Amino acid sequence: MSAAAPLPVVEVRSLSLRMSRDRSAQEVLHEVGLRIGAGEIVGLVGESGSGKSVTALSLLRLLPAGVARYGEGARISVLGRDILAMGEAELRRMRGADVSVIFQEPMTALNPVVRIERQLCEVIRRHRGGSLQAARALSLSLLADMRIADPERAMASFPHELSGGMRQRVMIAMAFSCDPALIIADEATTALDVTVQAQVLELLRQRARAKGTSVLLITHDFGVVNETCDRVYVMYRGEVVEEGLASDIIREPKHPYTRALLSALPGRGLPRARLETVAAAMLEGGEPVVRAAPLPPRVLDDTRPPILETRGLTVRYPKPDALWGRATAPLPAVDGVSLVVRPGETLALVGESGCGKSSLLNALVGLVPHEGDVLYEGAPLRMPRSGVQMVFQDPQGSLDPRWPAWRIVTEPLTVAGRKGRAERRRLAAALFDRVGLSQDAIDRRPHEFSGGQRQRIAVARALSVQPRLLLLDEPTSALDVSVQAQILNLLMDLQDAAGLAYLFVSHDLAVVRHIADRIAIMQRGVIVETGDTATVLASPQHPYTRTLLAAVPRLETQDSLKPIRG
Amino acid sequence: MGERLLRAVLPQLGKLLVLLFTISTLLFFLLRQAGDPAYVLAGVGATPEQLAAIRLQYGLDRPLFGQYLSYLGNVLRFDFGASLITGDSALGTVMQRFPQTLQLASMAMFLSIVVSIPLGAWLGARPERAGRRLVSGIVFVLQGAPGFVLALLFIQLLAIQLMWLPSVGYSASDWKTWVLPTLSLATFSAPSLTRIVAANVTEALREDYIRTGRAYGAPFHTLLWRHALPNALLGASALIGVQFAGLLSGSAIIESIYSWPGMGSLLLEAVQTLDFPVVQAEVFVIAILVFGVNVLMDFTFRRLDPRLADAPA
Amino acid sequence: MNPRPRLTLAAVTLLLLGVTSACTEKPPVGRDTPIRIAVPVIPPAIGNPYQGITIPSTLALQAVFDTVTSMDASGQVVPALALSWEQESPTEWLFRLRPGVRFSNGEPFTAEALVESARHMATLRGRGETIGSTLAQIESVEQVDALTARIRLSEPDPLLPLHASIWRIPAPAHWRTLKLPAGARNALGSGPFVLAGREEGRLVLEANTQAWRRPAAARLELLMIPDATARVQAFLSGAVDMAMVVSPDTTAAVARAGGRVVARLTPQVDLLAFRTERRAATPLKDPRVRRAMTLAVDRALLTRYVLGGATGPASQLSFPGAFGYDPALAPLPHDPAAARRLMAEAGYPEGFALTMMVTTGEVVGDTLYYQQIASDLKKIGIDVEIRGRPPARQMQDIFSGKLDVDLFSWNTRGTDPLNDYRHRSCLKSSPSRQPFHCDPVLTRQLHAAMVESDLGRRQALYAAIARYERDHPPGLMLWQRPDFDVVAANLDGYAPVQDMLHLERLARRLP
Amino acid sequence: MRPVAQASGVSRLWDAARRALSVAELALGIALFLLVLLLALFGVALQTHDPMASDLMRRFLPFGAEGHLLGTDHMGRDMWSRMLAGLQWSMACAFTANVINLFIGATLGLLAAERPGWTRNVVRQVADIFQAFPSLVAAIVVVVVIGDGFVTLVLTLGFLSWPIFMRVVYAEASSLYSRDFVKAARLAGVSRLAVMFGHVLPGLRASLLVIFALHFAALLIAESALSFLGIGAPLGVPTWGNSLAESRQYVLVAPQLLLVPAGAIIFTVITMNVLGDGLAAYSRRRGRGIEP
Repeated sequence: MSAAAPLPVVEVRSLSLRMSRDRSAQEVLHEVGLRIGAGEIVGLVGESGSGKSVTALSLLRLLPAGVARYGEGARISVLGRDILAMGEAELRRMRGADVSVIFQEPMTALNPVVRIERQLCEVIRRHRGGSLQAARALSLSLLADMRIADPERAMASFPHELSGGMRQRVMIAMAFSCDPALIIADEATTALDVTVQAQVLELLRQRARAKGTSVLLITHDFGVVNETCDRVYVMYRGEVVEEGLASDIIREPKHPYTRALLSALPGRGLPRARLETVAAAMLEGGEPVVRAAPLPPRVLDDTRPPILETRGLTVRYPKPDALWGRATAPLPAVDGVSLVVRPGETLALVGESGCGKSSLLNALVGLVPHEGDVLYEGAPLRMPRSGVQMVFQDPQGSLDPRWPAWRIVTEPLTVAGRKGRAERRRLAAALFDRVGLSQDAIDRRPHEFSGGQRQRIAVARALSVQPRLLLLDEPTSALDVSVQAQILNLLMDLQDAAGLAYLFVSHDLAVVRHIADRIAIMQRGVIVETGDTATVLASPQHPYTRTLLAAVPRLETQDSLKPIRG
Repeated sequence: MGERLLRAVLPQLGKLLVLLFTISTLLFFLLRQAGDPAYVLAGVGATPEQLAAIRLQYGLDRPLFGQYLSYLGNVLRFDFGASLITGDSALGTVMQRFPQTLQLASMAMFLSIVVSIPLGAWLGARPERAGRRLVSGIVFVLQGAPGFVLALLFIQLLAIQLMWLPSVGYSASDWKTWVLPTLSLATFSAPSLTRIVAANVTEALREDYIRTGRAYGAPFHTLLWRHALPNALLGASALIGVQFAGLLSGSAIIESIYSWPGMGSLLLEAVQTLDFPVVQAEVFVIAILVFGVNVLMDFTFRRLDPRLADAPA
Repeated sequence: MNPRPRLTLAAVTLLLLGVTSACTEKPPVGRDTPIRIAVPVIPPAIGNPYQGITIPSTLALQAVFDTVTSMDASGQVVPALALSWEQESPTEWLFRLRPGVRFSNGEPFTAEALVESARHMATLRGRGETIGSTLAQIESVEQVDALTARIRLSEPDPLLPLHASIWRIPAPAHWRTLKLPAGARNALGSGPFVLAGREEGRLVLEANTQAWRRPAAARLELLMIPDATARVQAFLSGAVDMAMVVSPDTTAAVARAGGRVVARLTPQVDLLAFRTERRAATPLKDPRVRRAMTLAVDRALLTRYVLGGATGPASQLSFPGAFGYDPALAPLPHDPAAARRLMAEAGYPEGFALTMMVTTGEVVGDTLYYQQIASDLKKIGIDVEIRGRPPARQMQDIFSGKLDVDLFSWNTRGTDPLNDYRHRSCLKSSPSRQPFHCDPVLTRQLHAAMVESDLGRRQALYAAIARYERDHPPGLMLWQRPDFDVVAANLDGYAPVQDMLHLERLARRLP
Repeated sequence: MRPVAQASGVSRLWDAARRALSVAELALGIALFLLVLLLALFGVALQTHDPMASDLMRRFLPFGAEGHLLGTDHMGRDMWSRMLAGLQWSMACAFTANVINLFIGATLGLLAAERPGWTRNVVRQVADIFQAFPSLVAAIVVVVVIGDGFVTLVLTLGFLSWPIFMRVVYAEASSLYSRDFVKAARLAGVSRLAVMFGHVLPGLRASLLVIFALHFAALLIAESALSFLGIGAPLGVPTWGNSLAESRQYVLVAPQLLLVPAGAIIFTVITMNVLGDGLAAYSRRRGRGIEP
């Protein structure tokens, strides 16, 4: 090997992989090629099921042995060694020492019943040997490097006693503990709040740059790629469809899939413009490509009486007391929130996890007790009420898996009175038509639909009783980008057609920016800032809003979110 | 520490009190429904005068509710009266049998645990391998075979055909008399415990932290014994309390098969001879024992499982 | 593969091997080796001579205590603690006692012991105990001199010497110090053995060398093994030298192990009693039906095949050796045709349904003959549903009138059949004691017999009752119950007399 | 609007059956269970002798002797016929008791899941108590006090061991009640009862079937154990527990007598266990299909 052409850390050639489940084998990777140079941060982008995690796990042969079968010509070389030809013991020496992994969910990736100290020291002593004291000292310094405030306490803790961000820092410390040549970060920040994600990514990048460690960053988020990676590979259905410098690809995507994926991202173009759905078409045969047409001006009348209004809404959860029953928690989950939603408009409620937005929503619909008033069309709101319907985050959980779709979408109709089966099926077909699903599908059960289709069914159900207000609880967070685009398009179309009002709860500023007329930022149970979406995002007043905006990974320098940061 | 113990014990204690009250009330009326203890005391040749005398002596002539109240009062003082058959203190009679049952149940529990955990871990680690499938099949069949049927087959084979072990009887000093009863009683719990440990281990080996361990080069036995097994056992721990109750059930029948002088055979005798005070005392002791074991288990596993340590009971 | 589970498996295997190899050795037999007897039950109140009637539950009592009188093999009364007796008046008897007898604690045996015993039997507690209620006719005992006692009765009892054969006498001074009932564990008597030790399920008896019935063995050990098969197994494995009450079917297996199964006729007759007082309409009120049922059951077959031919169908509710037994009386034959005729005559050509209540587990194999009887009765159209019930419960239900069945298991026990009549007939009924069979003719006859104090005339009256009862059966008379004991070939002195086993004669023959 | 095609009920049932049989464990379980069920329902036709008819001259015949497939017992009764008769009794007893268990357990479990708070706490405490107390011990006391017989036995077993159903129903129903589709239905105004019967109960079907099968095995054991102790089935009823207890007295004479009822119990219990495990495996696979 010569100094001029340093050996790549990872070299993957024509990697094909079949995985078997329940006696049927399926090709999950097809002729994948991948190369990571020393010190390079490489992104691997794709939607769920694209094969990016499988590719990464193959680098250490971490896939279950009986299940995965590699193709004939496949070659995986890490640090010049042939992974596919290695013995188990040799592989073990490599894992964690030369290559280490950071997984998505730090809660489950750490053993819940073992203290952090033992988990860290175990890894260190396995690969570096040495005394327990030495391992402890190294662990402490690693944790300190990860900017954990009290490393001693963190060491003595069990995983559940740490916050999500702290746990991921522990994972990063563990990943760096044996000075590996490569770190695989498998959706390492996806489960974290946007502000925490920014900190953790920053830590990872700085440390990798300082140590000259290569990083393979697996993500579905182009923003993350843009801010962190040197080069990027785009995967689609088990194949690498495009690769190149991150900035090039984001600026000028060549492959139609990449292009579609990028243009399906909300928050890039004009608010409320139709999002491109080529990727959707490729994935599940949704609507054909429609180029963005100039939008009709949106007319909203601020003087109309609000359809929904809350005054001083407060939610307190009783806290179970160890010995003597129940007491009330000192801090309310929702603290005196006053909101107004007017007919036909979209109010977005934005905040990070635990800020109280779910509690607020539950209080609105009467699922948790609350103080203060909730008024619907000027009168106290009492659910159930056909004018107000709700769409949930996870279409998986919100549809009864045992019911055929026609029964699901017409369920709210049965409340008013008995309707014949034929009548209900006819109505179901009409609703399917309205949300862009094939009428032939009304007999299928939820599991026979894709995620996006399921969310359409959920919307159809909400529409069945002709509501005036939809409460949307993170309706697109569980969906892939391309599917999200479809649902956002659908929601906007419905709003335009029927004048629906939306209360749109989300943590995603890009989505909110795209769809919302007005925005309310929530932090620790309180609305800290509210106003017209464009105005708030352009010139945020509250420091928290600014932090939030700054933390969002940006796609391009001319992004409208950019000035806030400067 | 003290508060933790209190936290574990207090709710259970309340439950126990409710249980004891309910049981004593139910038993009192149920047993009175079953018969008049005076006849038991008097025996076959009793004259009416004799019966009257006995009723007077034992306070059986008073109104039922009055008897119930004084019975409750006595129960509060742990006084269950004298056995109708032997005249000994009922509680004393039960406590005399208590050590043998505790010995049998503990030995069986111990044997179950000692066999089930390693066997379960071994089976659960690679359930798909042929040898382990065979062993799993045997465990499955054993689980289906009722303990008392196995006990009879053990006696037939090991005691009668092979004459290796004594078939019945109990001697505190002769451990040979312990073998078959312990083995038989262990069959009540060991197969299901093994299967649960195996299933939990298989499950635990699919967890993310095992993948983490593999990704950091941990060898399989470390993953199995140090990471998967502790988590698997925490899942199986809840079962151990239930198993103990099951063992006490089982000991009633096993003790009667092996003439083991424990609480189980005492209960059968006492019930059949309508020895009410003994039945009442015994049911009380069993209730307290079961709850004691449950509290102990609860407390132990609360300490072992960090996620539960701070949670309210 | 990790070595640890393999190690565990190996350890378990080794343990099992160790267990089995350790179990094969047997201790050598010497003169002091106790004679070990497997018994179904060791009653807790082992020291209370006033509890329990039949062996094997009284085995320990028979070892520790002496009775006032005793019986020989033919059922004749012979001296024991009392050497002779005479009837002074219908309600007064004079007993002359054996001199030189001492209790095992050194107390001399005098008339005082009888006085104390009678005093105890007259107490509230004593009346509730089995002996106290059987000897209820004894009102008091007066000490005439050290070795002469006068017994006063509340009603005439010409058979008092016979009845006194179950009267066991504890050491009076020691008895007074005991606090009953718990103290009953420590009573002591003048018998051939003393209680030496006890643990759960095991009782050790040591020879009382001062006893007038000098024991041949140095030690006896009673092992409680409730299950009959287990008792035989204990014998087969060499754990015991004798096993009381086993199944006769085990004869061959026992013989192979060098033992014998001996039939011992007990002083009781098994009876499936008719509850004729249950309701007005019961077909059992008709003596023809009752006779038909007796004719329908093939008792000879049962005794031959199930009871090893040790006994035969009973002709009366009494047995050879009992007072008033009529050897001339023949049992009703097995004659299903005659039974069917009688049924038709009585108006039940199609039969009827009955409920039978039995207590099981008291006698080995009892479930078999109850089922066989039900099956025989079915052949003449009588559908019998068998239900089980614990003995204590059954007794109580019978007497309180709560028993809702037509026939139930019962045995008539003792050497004087009148004692049994008292319990079941309306001879002496009371609100707390419901008769279950109340035949006016029988009642008249019983009454006449009860007040007759002349032995010969009384015996004739008993025989007349037996004849009447054969043709107007109060139940399905089955047979005098045999029990079967396993005795090792090298054991001498096993010679039971009715309910008495002379334990002092048991001896091991050494090679 | 054009007519919408719909799948017929029969073909759906057929599909379900085909899917069920594709799980090997379940196929085996169903096959064994059908065998046992057929033997229980139509075993009378296979009886070669009257199971109650005794013949004291032909006691303890070995297997196959004189036309007695499994020999004769201590009363000369045909063991094969008695085994079939016992199957009927055991199945009837376990089934009835299980239905009572299911009914009580499911009702209380649903109640507890539907009404968190006071009702739930009381129900769970009661279930705790019932489950913690050794059920056989309780059954012994109750059966002896009330008296033996089919009805007593069934009621005792039925009322003592429902907590297992309650726990499963409670756990699963609670999780169903927390699911968004129940929330959605409630928010749409669907009544509590309609939610219970429309969403929750159908969701419990699979688990209830599994528990029903597994608990059936437990009840078979309990029934035979009580009969074995002499406090279950009345004397003379040819249940396996009774047969075992009677055979035990003759184990030195005819050890094969023990094998027939023992084998029958073990086989039936294992059948129900295989069926239960198969159902569980099937519903796990179905669950994966529905919720990937």
